[in-house]
Amino acid sequence: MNPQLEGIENIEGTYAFDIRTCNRTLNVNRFFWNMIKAEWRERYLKDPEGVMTEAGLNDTEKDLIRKQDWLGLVQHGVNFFVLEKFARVARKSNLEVYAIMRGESFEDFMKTRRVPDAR
Amino acid sequence: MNPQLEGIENIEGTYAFDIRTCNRTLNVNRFFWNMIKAEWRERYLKDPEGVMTEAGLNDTEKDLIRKQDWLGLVQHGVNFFVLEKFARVARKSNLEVYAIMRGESFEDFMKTRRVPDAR
Amino acid sequence: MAKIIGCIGTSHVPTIALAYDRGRQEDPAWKPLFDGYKPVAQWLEDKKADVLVFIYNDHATTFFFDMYPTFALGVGERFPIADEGAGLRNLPQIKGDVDLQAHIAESLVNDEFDLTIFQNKPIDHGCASPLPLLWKHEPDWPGAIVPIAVNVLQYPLPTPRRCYKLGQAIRRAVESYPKDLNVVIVGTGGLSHQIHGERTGFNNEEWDLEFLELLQNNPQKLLDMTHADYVRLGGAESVEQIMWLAMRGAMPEKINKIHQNYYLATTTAMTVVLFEGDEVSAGADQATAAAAAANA
Amino acid sequence: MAKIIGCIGTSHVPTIALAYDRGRQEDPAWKPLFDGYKPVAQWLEDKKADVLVFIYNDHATTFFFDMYPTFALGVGERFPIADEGAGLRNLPQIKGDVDLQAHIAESLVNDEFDLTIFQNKPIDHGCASPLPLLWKHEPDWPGAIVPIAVNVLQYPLPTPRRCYKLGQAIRRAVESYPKDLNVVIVGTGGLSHQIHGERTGFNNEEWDLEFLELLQNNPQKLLDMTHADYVRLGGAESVEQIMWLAMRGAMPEKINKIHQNYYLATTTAMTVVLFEGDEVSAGADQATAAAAAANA
Ligand SMILES: [Fe+3]
Ligand SMILES: [Fe+3]
Repeated sequence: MNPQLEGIENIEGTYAFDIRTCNRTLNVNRFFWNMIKAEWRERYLKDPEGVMTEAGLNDTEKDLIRKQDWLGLVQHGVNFFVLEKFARVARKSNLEVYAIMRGESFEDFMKTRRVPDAR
Repeated sequence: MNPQLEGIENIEGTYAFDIRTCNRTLNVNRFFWNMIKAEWRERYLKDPEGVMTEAGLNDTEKDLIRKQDWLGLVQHGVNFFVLEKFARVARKSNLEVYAIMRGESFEDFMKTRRVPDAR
Repeated sequence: MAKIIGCIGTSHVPTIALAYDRGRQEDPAWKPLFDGYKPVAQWLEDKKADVLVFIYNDHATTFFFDMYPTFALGVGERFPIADEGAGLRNLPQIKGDVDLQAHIAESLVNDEFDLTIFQNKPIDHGCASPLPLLWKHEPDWPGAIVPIAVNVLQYPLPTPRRCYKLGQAIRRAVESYPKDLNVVIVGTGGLSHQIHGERTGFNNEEWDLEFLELLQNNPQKLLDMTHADYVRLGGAESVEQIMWLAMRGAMPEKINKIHQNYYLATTTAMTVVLFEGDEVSAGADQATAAAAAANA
Repeated sequence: MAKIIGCIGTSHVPTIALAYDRGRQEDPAWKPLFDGYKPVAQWLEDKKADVLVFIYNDHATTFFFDMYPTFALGVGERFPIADEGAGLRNLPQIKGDVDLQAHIAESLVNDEFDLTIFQNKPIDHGCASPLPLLWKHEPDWPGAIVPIAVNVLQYPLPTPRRCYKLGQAIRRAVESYPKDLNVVIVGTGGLSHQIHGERTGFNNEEWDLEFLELLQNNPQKLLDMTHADYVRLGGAESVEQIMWLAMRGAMPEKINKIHQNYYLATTTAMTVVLFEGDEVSAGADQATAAAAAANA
């Protein structure tokens, strides 16, 4: 146990991304990371199933992606900052993804913000 | 000046490879590094001029490579350990490259070694 | 000799870049953010800042987890700004200074900081998001960047104390550079925010203001906290505030706040703060530093 | 708890791999080399070594200069052995231990070593060249490797003292791992050789033997030397011997030499040496280490 993370398990709704997690989920993290390349984005949009298979994803991972289950992907061990790249390709803003992870509608989520117009 | 390298300029026949050198020669170092990929090696062997151009090499660099001027390449700022990869593609053993850098014939060079048969 | 003339702490959320690129500078929802940077941009221009040492983090753009560095320093005359999934931004390539970057790298490595050196790679919004708010850049940037990327993504992260020590070593590196340059240290990230998991949207303004106060007057207290403490108090991604500690480490013990803007609009407490070293105490600090160096 | 049962210093020249793969074990020119490893391989088998912490350098294979780390630690259950231009070798993939590697990474980073973490990458001859001479590997390797790559290619390199301190931190990391494992530290490289420029072929047997003596009995003297000193005394590429200092740092103050083989055939003084900690002095050392940790 990394002593710098002592007690983090008591913070609800939070998933520390560490080497152990990353080692288990490197493929799916790479799949999302590759979305920074225009060529990969285009290939994915044309043939999502083919590109997911090529990336070595397992069935659980493919299913989470098909459903765009953002929270499920985070819980599976995907780093948010590669997921964010996928959000661009899926044409979701970060704020929309945040609302989904909280299980709220976008408008309800924005009402909880101080400046709901800052989009 | 890196204090760890103080006095190195007085050691003859030695070329410290540092960040400054590397920044100047990154392209040509990458050209040689790419020789660890079978596909790059094959493409180079089929079309050396095309691959050198694709790698962004300048005329000086191309000429040093055409002549297999090992010492000239080191003096230009190529790291020996990427050059070594090119030696494999050029079908030269390290010992042969060493002899050339010393300006000796291979047999003369091997005579200077304690176990000339260790090849 | 090069000298550090001040430091800037700034958020780096991609939202800033997005609003900037869309020209939202006068939009009522965004104006408080952009206006908050104007005094800092003016100060940089007035003080003729030549170099920004940018302590930022990569967000898995330049680097992927197949090779993730704790501290990485970029060397190059130019760095493209990265496409992070939404295409390229209309900005000039970031400008570097190879001789200065190499000097700082040599100084830090000899000072026992185990850098990764990167070259010829595009740079992430951690640096590129606040940069155009700090420096005018038409047709080109007025000075050079020394990009220093810190791992705040994949645990183990460098400890808060290690980041502070990095800042102290950056000061030694800058002050041993023989050219006359005005250098500003920029620490990026935060303040409070969490953008993953069910706790997404967490903020803590009280802690943010306490952090800013401690940063100026009692940074040692911030060094004793664990990463989990930062996550608890400011949200998971606020742990990146350890980069502000690196900035702080490069400054003298006493610093004066010149400007601060805190704007919590949606999910990140967007903040910019500018400090200068206290002129009176600076002499004493330098004597202490010299004594420490002599003993090392 | 895991414990360090000894350390091995070994050359890692690709020549060894080449001769090995060509089956030159009985060739008169090569037999003295291969025979020199037999007692070490036997010792590893007798002592039931579970893990080799391999302090080696990449030779611009796994890493290119667009991103070159000072210290990089590999995490993975398996690592392929790299093709360095001559094709693949007929060896099983190197075996890892993710939990142990992650623990050591966490311990080192929290101990202020600024690692780069690498995953899922092929490994260079710096590790793979001596490995099959140390461990039988049919059908598979008998234990796991913790690969720790050190930059000895692109200046600035970590200082000799920093490498030694890395070794000390590796000891703390290993000894805080809760599983009972027998761990051996392997430092690779050297001894004297130069393989670039007109000075190619330089050797210095006198210095090599002095280095081995100092390494055992007075390593502090080796820490005060600069990289330029190593280059002058042992040839440019012998500077990689700083990795032996990391190995040495992981051992107690007093160590006993169990075996040594020195074979300078053509251009590199190929050497293998095996040390164990001195049983009598080990207790005192541990007390010192505990006191140092308490004060830190
Ligand atoms: Fe961030
Ligand atoms: Fe080597």
